Amino acid sequence: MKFIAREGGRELHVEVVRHGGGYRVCIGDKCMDADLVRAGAYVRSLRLEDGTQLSLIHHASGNTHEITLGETTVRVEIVDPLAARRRRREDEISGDGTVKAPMPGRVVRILAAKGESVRKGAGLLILEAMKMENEIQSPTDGTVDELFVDAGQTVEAGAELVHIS
Amino acid sequence: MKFIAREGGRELHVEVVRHGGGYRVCIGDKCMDADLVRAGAYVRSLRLEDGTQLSLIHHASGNTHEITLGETTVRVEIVDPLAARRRRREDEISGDGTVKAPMPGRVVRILAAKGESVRKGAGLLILEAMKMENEIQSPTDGTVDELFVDAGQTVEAGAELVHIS
Amino acid sequence: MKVLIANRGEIAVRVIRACRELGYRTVAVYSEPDRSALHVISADEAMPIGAAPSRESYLRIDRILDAAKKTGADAIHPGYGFLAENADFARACRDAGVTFIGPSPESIDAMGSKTESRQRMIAAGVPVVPGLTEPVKSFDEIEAFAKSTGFPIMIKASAGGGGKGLRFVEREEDLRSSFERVSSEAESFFGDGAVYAEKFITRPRHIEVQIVGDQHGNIVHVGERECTLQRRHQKVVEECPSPVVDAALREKLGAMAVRAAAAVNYYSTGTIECLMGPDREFYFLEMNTRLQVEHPVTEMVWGVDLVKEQLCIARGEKLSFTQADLAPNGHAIECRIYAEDPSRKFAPSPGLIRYIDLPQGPGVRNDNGVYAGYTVPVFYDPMLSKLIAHAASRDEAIARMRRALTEYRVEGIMTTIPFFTVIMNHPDFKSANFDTGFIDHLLSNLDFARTAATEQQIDAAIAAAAIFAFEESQKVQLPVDAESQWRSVARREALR
Amino acid sequence: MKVLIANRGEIAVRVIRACRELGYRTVAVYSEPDRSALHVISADEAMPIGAAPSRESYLRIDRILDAAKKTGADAIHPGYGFLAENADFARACRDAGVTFIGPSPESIDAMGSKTESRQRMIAAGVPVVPGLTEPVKSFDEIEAFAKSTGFPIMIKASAGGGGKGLRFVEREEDLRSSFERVSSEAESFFGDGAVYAEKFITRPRHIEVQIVGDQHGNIVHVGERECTLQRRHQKVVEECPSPVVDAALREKLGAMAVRAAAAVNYYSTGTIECLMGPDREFYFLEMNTRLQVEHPVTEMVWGVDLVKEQLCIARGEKLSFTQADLAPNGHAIECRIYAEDPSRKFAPSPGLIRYIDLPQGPGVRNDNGVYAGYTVPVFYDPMLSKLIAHAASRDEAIARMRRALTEYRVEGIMTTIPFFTVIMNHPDFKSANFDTGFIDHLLSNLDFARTAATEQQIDAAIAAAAIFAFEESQKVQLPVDAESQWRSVARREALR
Repeated sequence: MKFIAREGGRELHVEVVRHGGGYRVCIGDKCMDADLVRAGAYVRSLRLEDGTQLSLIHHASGNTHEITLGETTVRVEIVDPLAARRRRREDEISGDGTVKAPMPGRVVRILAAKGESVRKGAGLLILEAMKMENEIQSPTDGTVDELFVDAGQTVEAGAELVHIS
Repeated sequence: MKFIAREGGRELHVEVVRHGGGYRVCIGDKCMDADLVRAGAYVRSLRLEDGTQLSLIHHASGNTHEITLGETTVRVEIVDPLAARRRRREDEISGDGTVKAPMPGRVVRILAAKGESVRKGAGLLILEAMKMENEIQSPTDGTVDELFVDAGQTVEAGAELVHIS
Repeated sequence: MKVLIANRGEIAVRVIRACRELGYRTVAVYSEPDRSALHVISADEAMPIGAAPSRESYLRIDRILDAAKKTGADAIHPGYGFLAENADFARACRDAGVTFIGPSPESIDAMGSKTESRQRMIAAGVPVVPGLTEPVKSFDEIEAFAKSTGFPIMIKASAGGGGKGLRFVEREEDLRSSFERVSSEAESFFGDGAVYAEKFITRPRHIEVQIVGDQHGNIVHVGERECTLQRRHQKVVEECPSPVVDAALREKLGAMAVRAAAAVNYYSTGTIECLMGPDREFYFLEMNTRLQVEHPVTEMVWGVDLVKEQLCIARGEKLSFTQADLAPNGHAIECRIYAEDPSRKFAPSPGLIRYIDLPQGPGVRNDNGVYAGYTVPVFYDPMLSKLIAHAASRDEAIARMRRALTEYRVEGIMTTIPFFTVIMNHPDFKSANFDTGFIDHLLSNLDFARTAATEQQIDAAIAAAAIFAFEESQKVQLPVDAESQWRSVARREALR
Repeated sequence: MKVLIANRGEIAVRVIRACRELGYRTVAVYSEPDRSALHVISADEAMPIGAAPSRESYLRIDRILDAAKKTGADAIHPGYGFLAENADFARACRDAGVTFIGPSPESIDAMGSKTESRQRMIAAGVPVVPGLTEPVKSFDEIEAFAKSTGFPIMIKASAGGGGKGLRFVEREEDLRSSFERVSSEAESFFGDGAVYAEKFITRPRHIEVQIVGDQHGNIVHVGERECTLQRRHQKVVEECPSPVVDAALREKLGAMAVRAAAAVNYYSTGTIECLMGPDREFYFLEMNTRLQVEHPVTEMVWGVDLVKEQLCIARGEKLSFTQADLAPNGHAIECRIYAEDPSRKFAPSPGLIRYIDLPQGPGVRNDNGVYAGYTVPVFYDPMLSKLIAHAASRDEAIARMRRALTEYRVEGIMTTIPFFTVIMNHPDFKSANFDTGFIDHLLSNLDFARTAATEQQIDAAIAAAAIFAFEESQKVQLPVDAESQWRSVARREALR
C-alpha cells in the first residue's frame, strides 16, 4: 500500500507491504524490514532486521502522527495520495493569518495595534499562563487587521487572538 | 434512582440522587453525601461530606464492579430491580457444576477419576502455571461425571475441566 | 497528630508521604480545579478552599484555618511558596492553637527584611556582600569604600531598579566618571541623586547551606547544595555536595550557617543562601525560612529525612542526632521537570498528560505531583515532578541522571526533559565549570528546535506511522498483549 | 563493550540500566511471547531465540551465543536463574570469545557440587553444619558424633528423601531407639540400611553474606542480608543489615565469606548462604555463584552498585575500593511483588495488567519488570517487580515500606502486595523475632479472604459503583480532567 508522508516540510513516497511475519517499508528508495508491536497504550517497539530496537511513543490524531524517540519528537503526516492532492489545494486556499492561543491563559497586554504592520516574529500580545508571561509572535510579515481579544481577557487553547493579512 | 447491590452474598437496596453538586447515596437506610471524580483511567476519588477522601480503583465489566481500596478489593454487582429479579431466576437454573480453569496452564495430573464421588474442597487435578503447581478443588460435594481434559494438556483460562453432579 | 498541608503539587504529596510514614492522618486542601490533583487523592481527607486563583484559595489564611478546624487538624505544613514564609500565617496558626510546622513568626520576620537580616548577620559575624549600607552623595565616601573593599565594584542609584542607574567599575581610574554618570542618571531618571556601592562578585556560584534546629536551641548544618544553574534566576539543576566545596570549606560554611540561624533563634529546617566567588570567598544573600524545593539532594547524600525532622521538631522533640553523627555519602543531582516546551522558549505547556512513565531502578527518586490522565492546570507553577539521581560519585550521578532521563516518557504535554539531557551532556557541566550565567549563555547558543532527530529516527518514525496507517486501513488491530506481530500473522495465516 | 543479557523480567531491565549508565549498548534476547516485554523494549537491540518454554529459548546456549554473534555483542550477563549458574554456559562463552559476566566456570563447578564445596569449605576453615560425611552402620559412630556435636541431632537414611527415613533426636536416651528405627525404615523403604547424622539447627535464621572479588585476587565482603522470611523455601522479604548481626559478628561473617570465596578463586559477585542458630553460631550452606535477586538491599545500605561492579570486574578492572572504604548506612527492606493471589493460596495470577502505579518518593526503589498494558505470561516466574525501601533505621524502613505498599496500585491481576502489608504490620516482624518457619506458621493462622474490607470501605465501594451506574444510566460522563463534579454540575445548570 502506498502513502505520502509529510515530515519536516518534505513529501516522501512510502510503501508498506507485509513481509515475513512483519513488514517491508520503503521510504523513497530506502527499504527496511521491520516488526512493530504495542507495549501498552502509547509505547510501540519497532525492531529492524539487524536487531535494532527502537521504543517510541505514538500518538495519532487523524492523519497526524506524533512520534517520540528518546529526546526528539517527529511529526509525520501520512495520507493516501488522493487525499494528499485534495488537501494540498485546501492548504493553498486556507493558509490564513489567524494567530491562535497555543495554551489557555490570560491576555496581559496587547503589543500591536489594529492596522499596525508587523514583521515575522514581532510581538503581538502577552499571554500569561502558569505564572509566566509569554509573548505571542506574528507568524508572518503583514498587517494586524483584527484583534479578537482584549487585555485582561481569559482565553482557552486554540482561541483566535489576532488576524494578520 | 434505585438499584439492588449485591455484595458478599447480601442484597442491598441502594438509592442515588443528585444532591448539592454531588450525590446523596442511601444504602439501606444509611445515607451519605459524596462527590466522585476520575483521576486517570482507573482511579476514582470519593469524598464524603466530612472531608474523608477515599481513593479507589474502579473496574466495571457489565454490572460487576471491582473496587480496590487500600489492600482490599470489594466486588459489587449493581442491577436495577427488574433485571435483578430476572437474573435470580437464571442463577437458580444454571447453578451447574462445571469446574473451569482459573488461569491458563498445563494439566499435570488428574487426581479424581470419572465416577468418583468427591467432597467440597477435594483435589480434582493439578494445573501448572508460572513454575507452580496448583490444585484445582471441587467447589461442592458430588460425583465426577465428566473429565474434559487429560494430563499433559495445555488449557486456556476459562476452559472447562471437570463436571461435578 | 493530624496534619493539614496548605499546599498543592509535588511538595504536598511529599509531606503526605512523610506523615504517612510517621502514622499521622493527613488533610489536603484544594482549589476548584485541583479536586482530582495528586495531593488530594493521596490524602486521608480533603477540603475545598476556593476558586482557582491562589489569592482566592491557597493564599486564604482564613479558609485554611477553617478547614483545619472542620477536620480537626492540629498542625499545618505550609510546604514552600504560597504561605510558607508568611509570618502572619504562622502567627494566625499560633493564635488558632494549631501547630505551624516551620520556624517561629519572629524568625520569619527577622529574615524576611533585607535590612534587618543584613544587620543581624553582620552582628553575628556572618560575611555579607561588602557594601555601603547607607546612600551617599560625595565621591570621597565611594572612593574610600572602593579602596577598602577592592575592585570591581558596582555603583547603584538608591532609587534605581530594572537595570537602570548602575555602573560596573573595574579600575580605579574609571571610578570618578562612573560615580558622576550614575549620580546624574539617578537625578534625571529617579529625581534622586543618591547612590551607594557594593562589591561585585565576579562569576559567582550560588551555594546554600541546609540547617536543622529544634526548639531547644540545638542547630546543626546538613551540608551545602550547589544551586548555581539557574534560568532567569530560577534554579534548574541542584547538586549535593557542591563540586567546589571540600571538607574544610564545608566546615566553615556550616559553622557560618549555624551562626546565622542561631542569630534569629531559628528552629525547623532553613537554608542560608550565599554567593561564592571564584576565590571561594562566600557572602550571605538571604535565609529561606522554610523547606527548600531542592531538599531531596541533601536527604539522599546525608541520610536525613528533612520533612520528618520538621514534623518531629514541630512536636517539640529534640534533634535525634548531633553534628558529629552526620556525614555525606556519594553525590545527588536534582532536575526540576517542568511543563514547558524548551523548543518554544520554555513556553508553558499545560494540558492533559495522556501517558507518563517515571524512571525507576537504583539511585532514582521521583518526587512526583502528577499522574497519567491528569490535566496540568494553567493557574499554578509548571513543575510536574522532581527527578533525583544518587550515586557513589558525581560522575556516576550524572550518568545515572542521563539514564533516568532516557526512561522518562511523557505524552500529551511538552516538558523540560530534553533540556536536562543537554545539560547532563555538556562538558562544562561535567567538569563543574560554571557560574550563575551558565544556562542563559547556553540557551543563547542553542536552538532546541534544531537538536533534531537523526535520519534513523526520522525513518523509524515514518515507518511506524506508515505501518500504523496500513494496519488501520486493513482494520487489523495491533496486538494489545505481549504477542509478536510475527506470530499473530502466522496464526492468521494458519486459520485460512 | 556491547552486552547481551541472557535473561528476562526485572533482572534483565536492571542490567540494562547499569549498562546504560556505563555507556554500553545492550542486546535483549526474547522468547516468542516476550516480544513486547519490558526488557526487550528497554534494550538497544533485540533478538528472538525461540518458543515460550525456557528450554526452547532462555536455556538454549547455542541460540544465545548465535544472537551475540549476530549483534556483535562481546559480553553476556546471565542475570540470575536460567543459565546463571551453568558452568557449561560460562565455558561456551569463553570458547566463543565472549566475556561471561560472572565467575569462572571452575568456581561455578567447585561450588555447584554439594560434596566438593563442603570439603573445600572445611579445608578453608569455614564452619559447615556438623555432620558425618560418610554413612555408617554402627551405633557407636552415631553415638560418638552425637556426644561431640551435642543434641539435638538429625539421623537420616543415606538413601532417603521426601521426609521419609529421618528422626529428630533431642535427648541421649532416645538415641539408640531412633538409630534403630531409622536403620530399619531405611532398610525397608530404600533397601539400604545406611544412615548418617547431622547437627539440627533449632529455629534457624537464613543469613547470607555478599562478596565481590576482582580477577586480581582482591575479595571484599559487602555485609550480610537477612533472608529468613521464606514461603515454601522461597525468599519473600529480605533485609540489610540483619537485625541480629552486630558489628563484631558482621566482621566474623565477612571474614568467613571472603575465606570461602578465596578457596575457589572467586571473582565477580557471589553470596555465601548460612544457617544461623539462636546462639548466633553460623554454618555454611551453599554459595550462589551469581547476582542475587535481593542484591538491591545491599546496594542501598552499602552504596555499592553490584551490577556495575560485575561489569567492571568482567572487563578485568581492579576493585575501586577496599574493605576499609565500605560501611553500612541505614536499613533496607525488599518485597518481591508476585503475580499471585494471597486469598487463593497464592495461586498464580497471570494476565493483562490494565493499570499499575508504582510507589515513589524518598527512599523508595522499584526494580520493575512490567508496565501498564503488559500481559504477564504463564510461562515464567511470577515476579513482577521488586520494591525496596531504605531509611535511616529498621523501624523507619518498615514504616516506609508500609507507606510504599499503600501507594502501590495494580488493576487486572492479583498480587502479593496485601500479604506484605500483613508482614510489615506483624509484631514479630517488627521486633525481628522470627525464624525460617515464620511465614508458613503465619499463613496457617491467616485467612486472606477474611482480612476483609471495613464497613466504611464496603459502603464506599457500593456508593462508588452505584454512582457509576447512575451516571451511566444518565449518559453523563465522569469528568476526565481535574474538574470537580460540583463544578461541572453547576456549569450545566448555568447553561440551561
